[in-house]
Amino acid sequence: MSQSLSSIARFSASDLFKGKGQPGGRVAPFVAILLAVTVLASAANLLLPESSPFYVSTYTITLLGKYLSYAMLALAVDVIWGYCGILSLGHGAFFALGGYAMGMYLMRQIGDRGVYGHPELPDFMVFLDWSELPWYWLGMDQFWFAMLMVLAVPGLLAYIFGWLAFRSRVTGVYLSIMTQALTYALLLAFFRNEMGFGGNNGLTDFKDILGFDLQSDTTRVALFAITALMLALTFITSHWIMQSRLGKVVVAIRDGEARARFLGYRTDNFKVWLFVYSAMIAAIAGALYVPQVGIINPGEFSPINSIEIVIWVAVGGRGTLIGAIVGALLVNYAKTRFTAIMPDGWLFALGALFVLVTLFLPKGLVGVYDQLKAHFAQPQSKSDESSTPHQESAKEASV
Amino acid sequence: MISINNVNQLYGGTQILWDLNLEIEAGSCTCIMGRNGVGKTTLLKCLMGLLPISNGEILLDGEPLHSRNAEFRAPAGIGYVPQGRDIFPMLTVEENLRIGLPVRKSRTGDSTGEIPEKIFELFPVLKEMLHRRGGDLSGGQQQQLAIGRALVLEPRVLILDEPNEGIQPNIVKQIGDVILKLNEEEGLTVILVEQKLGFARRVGKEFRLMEKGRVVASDKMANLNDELIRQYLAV
Amino acid sequence: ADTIKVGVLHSLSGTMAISETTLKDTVLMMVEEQNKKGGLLGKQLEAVVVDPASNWPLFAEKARELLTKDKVDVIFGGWTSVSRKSVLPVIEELNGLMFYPVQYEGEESSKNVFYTGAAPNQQAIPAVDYLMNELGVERWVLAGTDYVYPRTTNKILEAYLKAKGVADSDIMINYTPFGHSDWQSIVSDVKKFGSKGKKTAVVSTINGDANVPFYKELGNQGISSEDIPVVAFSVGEEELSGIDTKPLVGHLAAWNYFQSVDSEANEAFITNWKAFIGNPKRVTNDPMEATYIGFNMWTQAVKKAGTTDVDAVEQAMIGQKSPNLTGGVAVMNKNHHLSKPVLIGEIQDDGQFEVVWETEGVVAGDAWSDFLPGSKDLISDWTSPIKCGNYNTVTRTCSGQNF
Amino acid sequence: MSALENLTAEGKELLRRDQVWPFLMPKQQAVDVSHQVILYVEGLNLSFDGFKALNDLNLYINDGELRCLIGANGAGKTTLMDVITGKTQCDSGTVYFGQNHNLLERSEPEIAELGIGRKFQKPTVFEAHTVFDNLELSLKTNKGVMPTLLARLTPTQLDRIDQVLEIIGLKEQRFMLAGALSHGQKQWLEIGMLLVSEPRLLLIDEPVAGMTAQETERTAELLTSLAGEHTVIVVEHDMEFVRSIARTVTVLHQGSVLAEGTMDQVQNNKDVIEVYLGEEA
Amino acid sequence: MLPLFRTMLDGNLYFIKANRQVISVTKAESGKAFANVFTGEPLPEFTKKQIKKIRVNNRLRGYLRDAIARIQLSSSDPAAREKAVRNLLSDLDPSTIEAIQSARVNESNTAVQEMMDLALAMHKLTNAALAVDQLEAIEALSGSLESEVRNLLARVSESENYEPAVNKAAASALVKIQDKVEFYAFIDQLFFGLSLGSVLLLAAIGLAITFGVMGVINMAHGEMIMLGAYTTYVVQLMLPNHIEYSLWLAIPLAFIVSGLMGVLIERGVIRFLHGRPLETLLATFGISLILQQLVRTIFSPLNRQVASPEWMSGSIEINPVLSLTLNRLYILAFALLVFFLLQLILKKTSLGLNVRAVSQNRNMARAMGVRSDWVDAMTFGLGSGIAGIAGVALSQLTNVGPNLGQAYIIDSFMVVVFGGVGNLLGTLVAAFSLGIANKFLEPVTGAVLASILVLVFIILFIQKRPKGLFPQKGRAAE
Ligand SMILES: Nc1ncnc2c1ncn2[C@@H]1O[C@H](COP(=O)(O)OP(=O)(O)OP(=O)(O)O)[C@@H](O)[C@H]1O
Ligand SMILES: Nc1ncnc2c1ncn2[C@@H]1O[C@H](COP(=O)(O)OP(=O)(O)OP(=O)(O)O)[C@@H](O)[C@H]1O
Ligand SMILES: NC(N)=O
Ligand SMILES: [Mg+2]
Ligand SMILES: [Mg+2]
Repeated sequence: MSQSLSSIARFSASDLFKGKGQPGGRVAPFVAILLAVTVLASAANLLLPESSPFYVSTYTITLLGKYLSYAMLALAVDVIWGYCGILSLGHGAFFALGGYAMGMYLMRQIGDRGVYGHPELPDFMVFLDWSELPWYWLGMDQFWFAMLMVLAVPGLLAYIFGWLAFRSRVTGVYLSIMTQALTYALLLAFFRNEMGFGGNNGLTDFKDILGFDLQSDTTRVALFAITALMLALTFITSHWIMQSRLGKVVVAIRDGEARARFLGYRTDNFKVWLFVYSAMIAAIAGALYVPQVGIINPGEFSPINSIEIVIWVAVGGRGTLIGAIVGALLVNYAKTRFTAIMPDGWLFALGALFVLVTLFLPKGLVGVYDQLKAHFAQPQSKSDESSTPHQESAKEASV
Repeated sequence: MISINNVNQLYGGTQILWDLNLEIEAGSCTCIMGRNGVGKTTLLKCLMGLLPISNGEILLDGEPLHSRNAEFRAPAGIGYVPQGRDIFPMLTVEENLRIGLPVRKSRTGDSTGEIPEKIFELFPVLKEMLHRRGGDLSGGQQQQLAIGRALVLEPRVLILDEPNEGIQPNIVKQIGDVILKLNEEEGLTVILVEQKLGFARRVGKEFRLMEKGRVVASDKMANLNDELIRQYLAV
Repeated sequence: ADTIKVGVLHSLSGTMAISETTLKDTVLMMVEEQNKKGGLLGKQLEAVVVDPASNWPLFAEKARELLTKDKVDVIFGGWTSVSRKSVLPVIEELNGLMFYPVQYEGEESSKNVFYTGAAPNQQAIPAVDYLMNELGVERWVLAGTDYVYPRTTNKILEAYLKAKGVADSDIMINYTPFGHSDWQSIVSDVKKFGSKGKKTAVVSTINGDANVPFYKELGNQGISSEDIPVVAFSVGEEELSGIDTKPLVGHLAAWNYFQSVDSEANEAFITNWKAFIGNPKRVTNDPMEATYIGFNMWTQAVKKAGTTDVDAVEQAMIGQKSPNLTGGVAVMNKNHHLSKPVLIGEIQDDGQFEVVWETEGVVAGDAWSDFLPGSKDLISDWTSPIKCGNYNTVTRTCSGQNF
Repeated sequence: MSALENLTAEGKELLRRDQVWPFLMPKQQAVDVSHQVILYVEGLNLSFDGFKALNDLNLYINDGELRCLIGANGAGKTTLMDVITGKTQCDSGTVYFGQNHNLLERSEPEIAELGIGRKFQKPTVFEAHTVFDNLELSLKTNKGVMPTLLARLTPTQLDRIDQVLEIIGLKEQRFMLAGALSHGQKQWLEIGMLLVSEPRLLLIDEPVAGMTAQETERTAELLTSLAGEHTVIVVEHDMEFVRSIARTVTVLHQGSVLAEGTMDQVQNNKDVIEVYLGEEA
Repeated sequence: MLPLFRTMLDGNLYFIKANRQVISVTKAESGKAFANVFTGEPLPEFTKKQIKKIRVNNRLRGYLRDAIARIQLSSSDPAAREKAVRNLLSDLDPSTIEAIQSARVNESNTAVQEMMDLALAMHKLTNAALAVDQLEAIEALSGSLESEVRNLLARVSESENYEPAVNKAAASALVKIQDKVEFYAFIDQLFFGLSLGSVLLLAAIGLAITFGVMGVINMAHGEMIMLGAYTTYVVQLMLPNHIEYSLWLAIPLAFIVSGLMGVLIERGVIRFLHGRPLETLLATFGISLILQQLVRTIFSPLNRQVASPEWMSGSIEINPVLSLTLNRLYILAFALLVFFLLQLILKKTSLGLNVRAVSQNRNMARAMGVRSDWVDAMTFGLGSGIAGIAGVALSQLTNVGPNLGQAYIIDSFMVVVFGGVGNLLGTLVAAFSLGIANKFLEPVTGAVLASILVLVFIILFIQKRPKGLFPQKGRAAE
């Protein structure tokens, strides 16, 4: 009986300090670090004079904000890929749609301050000779409505796509390539000026959000802090979901979908649900990203972008939420640094990073610690023979 | 013929085989028995080079085998029928059998490039199913295919891991006959993992009992008594 | 600071690297030469190169990095319009100074940007005039890549052609995606469109990568420049260096500069360039000239202002004159656009252009097109008393300034 | 005042953690076994690229019965189970669960929900989960998305899992990853998964393959004890095992029933001897 | 006169500043060759300063061509004569007609005769006074597909200068011609579709092996194509005087270069990733970045110029409205050839069987004596080598630059998946059906929308057939 009691304790997911066994299981310390850094960086930007050695420049703040949005995006991909084995090569689409919804709101906030001074139409519509706002732009001047759309549009798209695909049992690479086709089609569509989203130039030249000047330091810090909070929130929620029985079912679907069905789980429902959840996280990330970088354009739909997200997750360590976040932060930081330090050769460095991580850190950066431990315990295990059954079955499940 | 000396094996952190020693005589038919999970399959995989051993040695005719690639086993004359059959599921029955032809050619000089008729005589069902995908076959049919596939190699040593799992009784008997025949008439060395006592007694000449990754008893099959069975095979 | 920092914001990787890398090298060459001449205001120039990697948000981020971290005094950069649109808010917020050296669709004038490439009236309109008057073209194919520059240019041209009495049925407009590589159907359509007995020409705003397969298909389907000439606005010497030009001889391009133009300044520039890049076969092109002019004007303006302070330099820039490479003089106008000559060149089989026509004198760049209803009332004037990039001459107001 | 109390009481009722909300409860119709038959299989046909795997197959299973299904390799036993559990669509025929559930119209999860559980010929467990989690996921609970998200293990369920762990002898391996189990252990785990899900009808494909004699005996005991409360269909080639549990045996051959009866009847049937058992079995 | 016009048309006509004498200046192996325009006699060298080019523009070229055509009417080559007449169709002034009429008398070649009759009939239609003559002319014109004829008939059918009967006859002749034209337009579109399909096939077929059969998510596939294209460039750079044969040399070389690179990648990276196919995505993506930047560093970021051999340029003209471009035709044939050769290799050698066995169960294959390492390296090399060959073909159609691979990678994956992973025939069918679908949509919707619609179609199609056009069937595939 005491054993069963201890089992209860073990499975009460509310205790966030638990789950140390698996890498990346530590939620509270991570969230604490994240929020502490946020508070410190924000304070250092707002309170310290620029001359102070501890001053954090606004450039750094926006950069951090961008990284954190990317981290959320990586988290979204990890939830479905790492845990459910659905490799989405089109998650950038949901990110971009969320971004566009936010962008539309910001465009409408410009009002008559555009270059043509039109009270209602964004500049690109004026110079393309549009006479009135298309119906899908209506209501986007309301913040609450725009935020609703941030969630609703990508959510709905994910729902329809997921419902179709999972019900028809489209799996593995077929699903991956279809997600890629989805984002590619959207890329081409948004390029078209007729779509009414500014074509290739996208939406830009934003002025303010909820009445706050987007270019002021306080607004930037606030956006950064909100992003950090949202990341923490989605992280905790996702962690909670993955610790619940639902999380176990999701992993079970990854490893043996047919078996799960024979146990009575309607796996397509689970997958659709998770896909929509993940798409919404991506959309929120996109919505937070846009005001911080100041532009949203169809480039965000490009398939290569979506592939890159997957790579952040893989670099960090898939199947661990922290891994996804760490991967996104690290790769993007590396990109920022490399493009400035070695503008002509940074692709060599980044490419080599990807190759080396795959070869030497099969479980990503987060797995380094575990791997080191295992390495010392058993020095001469060869890489192809030590593949665990987990990996073998993950192969079936996801490719 | 085959000597396994002080072999240790680990899966990740857990040790499965512990200083295992085993000697197989040429032309013998040795039956390895033991409860579930004692490491029988693991032992055979080490022998086939499919799992690395952490130390110890495996010798074939005095030559070290453990340092050679898995690919070397088949040309050296070892045929393997794994537990769970491991048929190539998307290859047809014919293709499953053809895989071994190059090795057969190098071993016997048989350059006809045809699957030996002997296989179909032993397992007529394979001929019927020749163009069906291996993965579509029923469990028992797959098992027959797996044995047939190993025999294409014209091996000197045949390793079978629970070959009767899921086989209908008359074919079990037939497999037993085949093994006996190959062993007695053609001098094929047989290593057999088997749980069913009846079959083991009928086919095996020797037995080895395993427990917790070690060989704990070995003797002629005739000497496998109730005491040993209770000690090592009963639950 | 003991140096004056020059930021270089051109993509060195990704899709735009093909075009932009050259401009990075041009700036580096100009910096080197200036330093040989003793630098500026007694200080050496220092180039700070970053790679925005053909990624538009990254342009904004890198611009911010250049301005706040590296504290550059000026930025030379951008190629696509979207990259410029992306950096624009950052430059304006941080009051930076940028030179944009590529022909573009116009409809913009920022206090912090100087546009040294052609506006539509400095490239598209003269080219159409040439085709109409010199070649007698009556039917028009406006083919472009589907993005803002071609769309806007074609919109302007459409209005212009109609104003000249061209019928709707004599205009065919076609858009293709970036990097479009299968031109069979479109070229065949053009061929059909051109077989109606009236002289037909193609006005091409097809962008970079799509041009090679386009011209190859033209050649293979046997459309020669006498049958249906193509006049391009985005094909220069650099693009031609990647194409086998034999089948293209006689097709046209409109630019403000061609390498083949005979002038002493040009000869010197070409020699320097080949020496700098270490390749006697490298070519020069129009955006390089635009960079050259922009850079020279900036150094003059800095000297005149005696400081690199952005506001002072900005005012000093207006009215600057600098020799261009075609033998004339470029003038920076109040609207931050240049006055330049317009040249029409025919492609030769050595990958060079031969000038077949040029404007008399220079044409002043027009930030706001006179052929678009939304902008015909707008002007840009960065001198007092207007001091505004988009002044509406009817309502006498100015909108959309970020400062 | 009392209205408020009522409201809080209702609220409390609404928030009770040991119950799911009524509207989330699965709408389940009881299985109608008034004719004592729980499974009707009639006129089943199925062919793969011209090969008839099931050929006008008729089979009736009584409620609470333990039925052994034997037959040559490739006779169609596994395929029959595939059809019953919704994995494979048949060409023609009917399959009813009780008198009121047409199984051919239902998906795998729905069939599982009706109370039909299955053990596969090749053991299939969730390899990345622990033994314990495998059992937890198999519990008979509401398998909807939301209920699963909010699910907590109740003490009863925990006891049940412990009990089953005891039965299948994997108590010590409870926190081991299922992927690391040996073949035989996986067999047991899969049986355990079947047990915790408490199905009405169990379809068990070759449970004792790879088990030692003693384990085989234990399995036999287990299956016998299940019969009555549950209905069990067992496929096995181990005749000793079949003899030890069998009441009624059905022999399949080439997709249809060749013989049916007690073990003795079947064993002496000449056809069965010829195609299946062999001379001296 | 002809040599003068020719020289002028080719832009080789110069004049000597000093004495205003015209000369011809052509490129020769060492610098330039100077010659007398009329006799072709070589002249001594002049410096750049001494001579000046005589400018020709498009309009002048038009005149020159007309003039040359008229001179060519008396050429000894019938094809040249026919072409000359055709060139004159667009501009039939009285003097031209006279020239044609006199040439007609002595013409013996039927094709040229027909063409001349056509010209005369056109003249007759516009100039004859009597309706009967006009009707006769229309009769003579009614089968022709020449665009000048169609334009003329269209004008006549609407013109008030003709009697209504003539209007009607012209209109009905036009309708008949139009029907024919539409039929040929359909053939044309089909050809476009097939040729786009062949490009997709070439791009995808290597991936069908590395990804479809081996299961490596090979993001560097595009770069293998790119390497093949650059190989062609280097071959032409090395042998500038043998452009005609350069492709024949480039094909095996590209196979070797890309194939070796493939083997290198397999041995260096992929083989450590067995059983972890998703990680191959990460590693090969890294490799693709490195390879792109490598060619940027070695060959500069600019596009490289790859010439088309003479025999691949131009088109064969079936009739005035249908001509098939030669390069596309060759590439179509080449793609099919590569496909069938590959099928042969996979069917007839043990490699095909072994690679499938290895990809399905590596350990068991090894236990059967299959040298899995060798098989992997060879297969990956084969797939990459074929991508390299595709690069040679693509160098004839599109840019040879660092982004070449990126342009094809997505399409390639789409084709392989749409056809059904692991099924080579599926790849073939998928490539051609996507190509044809695209080309039939394009005229209706425009290129951008056509691409979008094809993508949406693929997405919806996969719902119906979740494993592609030719799915792998059976128990094991589940
Ligand atoms: N991939 C693996 N990773 C970790 N442990 C494993 C793995 N495969 C097997 N084991 C462990 O190794 C031990 C021996 O397994 P093995 O398969 O050799 O047993 P066996 O004697 O063949 O049993 P059975 O009779 O059930 O087939 C088992 O306890 C099992 O838990
Ligand atoms: N998807 C399929 N495609 C083609 N043939 C199939 C397929 N599934 C099953 N078969 C064939 O149907 C027949 C019946 O197979 P099934 O697995 O039901 O046999 P079984 O009675 O379970 O045999 P065993 O006792 O050997 O497991 C076999 O001959 C098999 O080859
Ligand atoms: N400005 C351009 N060419 O995009
Ligand atoms: Mg075993
Ligand atoms: Mg079966």
